[in-house]
Amino acid sequence: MPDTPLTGTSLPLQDRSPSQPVRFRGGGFTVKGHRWAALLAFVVLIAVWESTNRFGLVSELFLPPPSAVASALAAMAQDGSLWQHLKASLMRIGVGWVMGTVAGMAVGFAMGIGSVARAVGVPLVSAFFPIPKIALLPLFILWFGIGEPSKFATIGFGVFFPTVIATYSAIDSVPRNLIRMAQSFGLPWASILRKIVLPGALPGILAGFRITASIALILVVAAEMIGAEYGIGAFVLTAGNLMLTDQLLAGVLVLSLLGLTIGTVLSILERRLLKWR
Amino acid sequence: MPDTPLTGTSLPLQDRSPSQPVRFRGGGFTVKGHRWAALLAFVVLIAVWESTNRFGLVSELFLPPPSAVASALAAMAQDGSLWQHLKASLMRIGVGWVMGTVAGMAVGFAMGIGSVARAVGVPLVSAFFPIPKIALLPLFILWFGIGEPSKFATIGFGVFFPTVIATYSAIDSVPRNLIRMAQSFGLPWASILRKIVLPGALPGILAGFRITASIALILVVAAEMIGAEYGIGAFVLTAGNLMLTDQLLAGVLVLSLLGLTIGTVLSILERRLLKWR
Amino acid sequence: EAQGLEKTSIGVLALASSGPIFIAKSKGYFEKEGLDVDLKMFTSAQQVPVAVASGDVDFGVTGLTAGFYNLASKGAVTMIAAQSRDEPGFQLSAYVATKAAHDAGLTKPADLKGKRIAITTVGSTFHYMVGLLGQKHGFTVKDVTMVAMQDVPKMVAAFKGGQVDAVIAPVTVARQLAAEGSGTILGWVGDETPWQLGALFTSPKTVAQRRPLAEKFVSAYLTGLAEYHAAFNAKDASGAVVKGPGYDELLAIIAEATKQKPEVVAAGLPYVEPKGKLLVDDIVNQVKFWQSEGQVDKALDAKSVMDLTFVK
Amino acid sequence: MRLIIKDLCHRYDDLVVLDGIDLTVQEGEVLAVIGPSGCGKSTLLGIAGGIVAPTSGSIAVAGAVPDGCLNPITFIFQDFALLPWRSVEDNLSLVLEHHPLSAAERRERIESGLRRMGLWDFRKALPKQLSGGMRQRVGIARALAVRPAMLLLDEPLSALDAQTRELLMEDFLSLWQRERTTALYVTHNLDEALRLADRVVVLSRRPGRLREIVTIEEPRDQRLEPSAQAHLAEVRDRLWHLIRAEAQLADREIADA
Amino acid sequence: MRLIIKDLCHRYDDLVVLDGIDLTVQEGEVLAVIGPSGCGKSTLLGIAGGIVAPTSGSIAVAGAVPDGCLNPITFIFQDFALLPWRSVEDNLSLVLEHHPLSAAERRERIESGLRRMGLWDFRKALPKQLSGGMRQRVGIARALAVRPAMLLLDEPLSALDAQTRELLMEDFLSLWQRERTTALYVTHNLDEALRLADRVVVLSRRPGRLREIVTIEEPRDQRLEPSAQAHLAEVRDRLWHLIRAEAQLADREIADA
Ligand SMILES: Nc1ncnc2c1ncn2[C@@H]1O[C@H](COP(=O)(O)OP(=O)(O)OP(=O)(O)O)[C@@H](O)[C@H]1O
Ligand SMILES: Nc1ncnc2c1ncn2[C@@H]1O[C@H](COP(=O)(O)OP(=O)(O)OP(=O)(O)O)[C@@H](O)[C@H]1O
Ligand SMILES: [Mg+2]
Ligand SMILES: [Mg+2]
Repeated sequence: MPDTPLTGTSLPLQDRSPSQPVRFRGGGFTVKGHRWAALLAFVVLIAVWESTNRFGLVSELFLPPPSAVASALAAMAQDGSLWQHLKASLMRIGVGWVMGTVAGMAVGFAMGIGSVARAVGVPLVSAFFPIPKIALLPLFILWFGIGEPSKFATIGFGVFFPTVIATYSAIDSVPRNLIRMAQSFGLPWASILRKIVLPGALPGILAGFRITASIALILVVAAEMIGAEYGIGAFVLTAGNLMLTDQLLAGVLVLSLLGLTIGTVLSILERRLLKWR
Repeated sequence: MPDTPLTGTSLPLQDRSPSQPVRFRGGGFTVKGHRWAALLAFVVLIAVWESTNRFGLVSELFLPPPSAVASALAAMAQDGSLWQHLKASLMRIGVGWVMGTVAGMAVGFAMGIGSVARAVGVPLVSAFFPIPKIALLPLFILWFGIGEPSKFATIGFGVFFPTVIATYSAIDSVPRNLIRMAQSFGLPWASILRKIVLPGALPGILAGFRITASIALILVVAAEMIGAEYGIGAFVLTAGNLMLTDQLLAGVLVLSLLGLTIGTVLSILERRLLKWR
Repeated sequence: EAQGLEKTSIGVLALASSGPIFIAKSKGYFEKEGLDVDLKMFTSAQQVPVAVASGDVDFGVTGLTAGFYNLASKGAVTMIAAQSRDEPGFQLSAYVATKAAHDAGLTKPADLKGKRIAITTVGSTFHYMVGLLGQKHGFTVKDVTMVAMQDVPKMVAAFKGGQVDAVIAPVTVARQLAAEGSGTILGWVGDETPWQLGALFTSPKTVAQRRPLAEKFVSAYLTGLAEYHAAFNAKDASGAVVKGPGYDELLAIIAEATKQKPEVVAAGLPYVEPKGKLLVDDIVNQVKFWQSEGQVDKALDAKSVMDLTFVK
Repeated sequence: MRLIIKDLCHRYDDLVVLDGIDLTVQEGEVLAVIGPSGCGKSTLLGIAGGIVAPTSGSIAVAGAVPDGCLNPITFIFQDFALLPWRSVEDNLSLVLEHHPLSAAERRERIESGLRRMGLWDFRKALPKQLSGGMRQRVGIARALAVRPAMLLLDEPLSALDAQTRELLMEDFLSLWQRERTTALYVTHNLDEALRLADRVVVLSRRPGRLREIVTIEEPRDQRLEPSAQAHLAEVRDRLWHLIRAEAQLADREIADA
Repeated sequence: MRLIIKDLCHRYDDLVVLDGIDLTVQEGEVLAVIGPSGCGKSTLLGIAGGIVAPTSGSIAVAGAVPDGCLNPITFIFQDFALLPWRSVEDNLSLVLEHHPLSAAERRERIESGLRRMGLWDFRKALPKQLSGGMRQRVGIARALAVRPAMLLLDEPLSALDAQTRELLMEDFLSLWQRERTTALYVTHNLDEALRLADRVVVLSRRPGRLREIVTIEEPRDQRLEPSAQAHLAEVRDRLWHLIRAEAQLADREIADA
């Protein structure tokens, strides 16, 4: 048997055959790209979905076909209500997120640097973090009324705690050797903070942004349960109340696209700011 | 000037003074533990909160004092309704979480190993992930009815996508050198999967559990918006509807404690399973 | 115990308006028809037709919302008998103005034009009541600002916080607001704009495939309805509502079913038409209204949401 | 066992890494491969071990394998490649479990491997509890547990500190004194090659080509004697001159440019 | 500049790391410190640089500093400690920015530092775009930019591959030939110490105590000549015997036990 490969166990290796090729045993366990698979998957998904409706397998009410969702979306775009809703929601997400993020980063920085702030903050944050913000809506109405402030508060509170955690963990992950280096060259405390700690914590803080952005998106729906006339969340809630499932899915589609857009923007930001990685 | 420290710049170093001590310039930027600060913080927080009420600075409706919250909780514990609510919610969280996790890990493993599954899965997951599950409640009711199944579905769907992402990222992070090592010793494919990939992905998967557990906790409130008689979420929603803010906060406290408990259990699990780290 | 009985279920709200169902169940009228009826309690009118559409329950009885008509337009539900109505002399829902708005000149329902009014949700019965008021006094819902608060307690919170000028509130809430002095009752919807508030409905599939069941169900329902009407809707010569036969017994049944005190129940017993006949013209008006609001498909034929063959 | 490499070329996509390598590792010989960073040394070893499929050329083995050999061609890795979640003995067990061995025989192989490397007392320890040198000793014990016919060593000492490296070199010397396992030993370190190898192969910068093969005549166990130093210093000088310029260029290369 | 260490002791909590160190680094001298892992070499250097506060004992300097010296005692680190988000020139700029220098003077210092290490063409590159050797050259250029009176080097070569280490040793040799900056050089590597140092200090295992101080007589630039080899091999042998047993013990220590 001149062609038997060698790296097995039960081979007649003692037979002194002059030479046997080394058997290949590597490969696999790497993920290669499939450029068109994703597109194909979407096309197939949408085609199947559409046809289940066309052939009457599923009622329109239970799962409106993509064509119905698309036309609901087109109608929204045409009469301008889409932009009105989007504008209202983006404003709430924007203001709420910025408020929660600024406050969260301030507290997170304090906890990242100060021992006392850390000791006090960690247990408080871990106690408040797991509270579903939706449960607090009635209190937010009491505290902030039914106007925009309570909506900002809902989103802001939701964003605040994860930002705190992301910020102080990010500061913890700044390599201590860089700080020692700066000290050994006599850099003053404020310079170390500005030139070493802040940029070193940036990757972790940006990763936190990714999480808080998706939290803000989730909470805008909850926030718009409170007397909102416009807003994608309000639109989706109304569609749900009215059992207009095609509009509901159109609204959900907008939310999904909004999420993807925010994710993409953050990716671009990360690539820009963290190109040193 | 015999005592001037040395490591500055503007020092009269040329003066040949026989010997100057080296100035200390390290320290700081480490976080030391403060054993009692946390406890103290809680005590102060509760005392301040209680006294604002006692001195009539804030109305009981707006922010019930801790004593009122405690007595509301005690009342719940006494009449047994606390356990009823907890049982109902824990069952929903448990079943929904397990369903979402099992399905998510299966899909995540497929995506972690298979190139095609990855190419198809990633865009689908990123499209579905940012959709707030609360917006889909009306559809879940249509699809799964108003009983427990729609509640399991709400939690399960919420848990599914993050689990998928955590699982395939965890598999990506299994060091390739270990897989190469196993191949070089002729381990069969299934053994590599079981003995290298699975344990190597465990830390990432457990970290994912931490996220999905808190998502499940948040979604139980949303799920119990669908006609639930018992459950902590239902209790909180009812209290909110009736503007019984002391009961509301008692429910929120239970949710917070539940979150802390789940977090602690996961920490113990991590320490057990990942003591090799 | 209920051997040989045909099982069926109905979704109801724990409100006095579901009284005829509670009576029929409690007094065994369903069993007499050979039915074992399971009552499923819901917390919002919104969910009941959805539960019928999803097959969770066979029948439903609640107020009519835009969501109901959307389900009807997809062929998921159809009305088969009337439930309660807003009717002159029966105080179900009130127009309540805040103290500040009242002081500023909001004194009668017609003045609500141009004001901020809290409602539960878009497409709710409160939304239609605002529309009806406008139809009567020559304005449209565009002339008022409706603030959707999801549920009645949050409506009240917005009202007390002075963030709206008025609410349309259920009787108990309205009375309480008035008693506290935080609001003034401007009038009652029943007096101002009578309309068909609620209906008994099922899915067209049940009608088509289990018609005998539906007929037996309606028959028992109508028995309860008639008893309810006799006990609670009787009027004396002057037009005032008086206690009819079996008043106390039936009130106790409803109080038990709704888990409320009898006094509270007694304060908000709505009017029902004893034969279960729907106000067809009002249903048509509702559909037209929702269509004009853009909340129900324009193609829906108002007549198609009712099946008038069960109630003669 | 001999290893015969014939006209070997390898590309990663468009990057030519190895070009026309012809090389035979003789039975019982320790062949060191040195060359500048990125010249394809690890790739060559991967191909020899059947882990990387060459673009063209052939790689074959010939000759006897030891009794009870389970994995004729066996790697020892620079980064040790231990499973961090398995104890020392279970890391050895890993490479035996999929072979039809009796439990007793498996235990016996693990024990003898660990004892030989002085690790028996540490058999229950996790890798994180060991120093770098100990970890590499586990890597060596694991390789010995399968009774290899040929060892492929990819810079086995370069992750270690200099003193530990010195100690492990002594271990390798005694290993090759006891059983003359054929070995292909990749390193950056001239001193290592001069201490351990029978022949030293010098590769050029990428694409790696054979530049020179230097035979070291001194017996391995006499190379630390002062008497051998002058000659070895000359060989070292010659090798360093061969690779100095290339190492300099390799070091100046910007990774991303 | 001289560095005078007197009766130095250091503890981390209950762990005694350094015990009774008395040592003077003479003006212009390169003093190598060798010792087994964990014996407190890095701690000693940290104390000398004012980064670690000693438990007891004194540490002082005396003597002249060069013109324009901004940071008399300056570190060169094993892990280079470059800011990954700053380009090469900005990494040098970092250590000058907080000093009252004119922009032109700062530029001049950066340029001369980079040119001296052959890095001028790479001034815009980010650390990740450089090889390990290049990164350590940036570390050296940064140290030189502040015109130090004394260099503290903590295993500056041990993160590099052997060939790059060889090249950087040549850089250090030419540095010390040009300007005789006093240096305290911590290493594991006997060969490095024998190539670069004027004296070699041997520390015992933890708690680190002075075991021996060996003076190397050969001039630095003649140590590679074959004629010097036999003598250096003897010194090497002596040093290795001093630390072999301790290195072995240090290597066998279980980190967590
Ligand atoms: N899987 C791969 N895909 C693409 N390029 C690779 C791959 N592996 C290695 N290379 C490239 O091939 C070249 C040779 O790599 P190899 O690891 O064989 O070099 P080496 O001689 O071992 O280098 P070093 O001395 O740094 O270990 C390098 O330029 C490397 O970047
Ligand atoms: N900040 C610290 N806190 C507590 N213990 C420390 C700290 N830094 C170092 N040690 C311990 O002190 C001892 C000496 O550490 P040091 O880093 O000075 O040794 P070293 O001689 O540089 O070792 P190596 O050769 O491994 O670099 C070690 O046992 C180490 O674990
Ligand atoms: Mg390599
Ligand atoms: Mg050290």
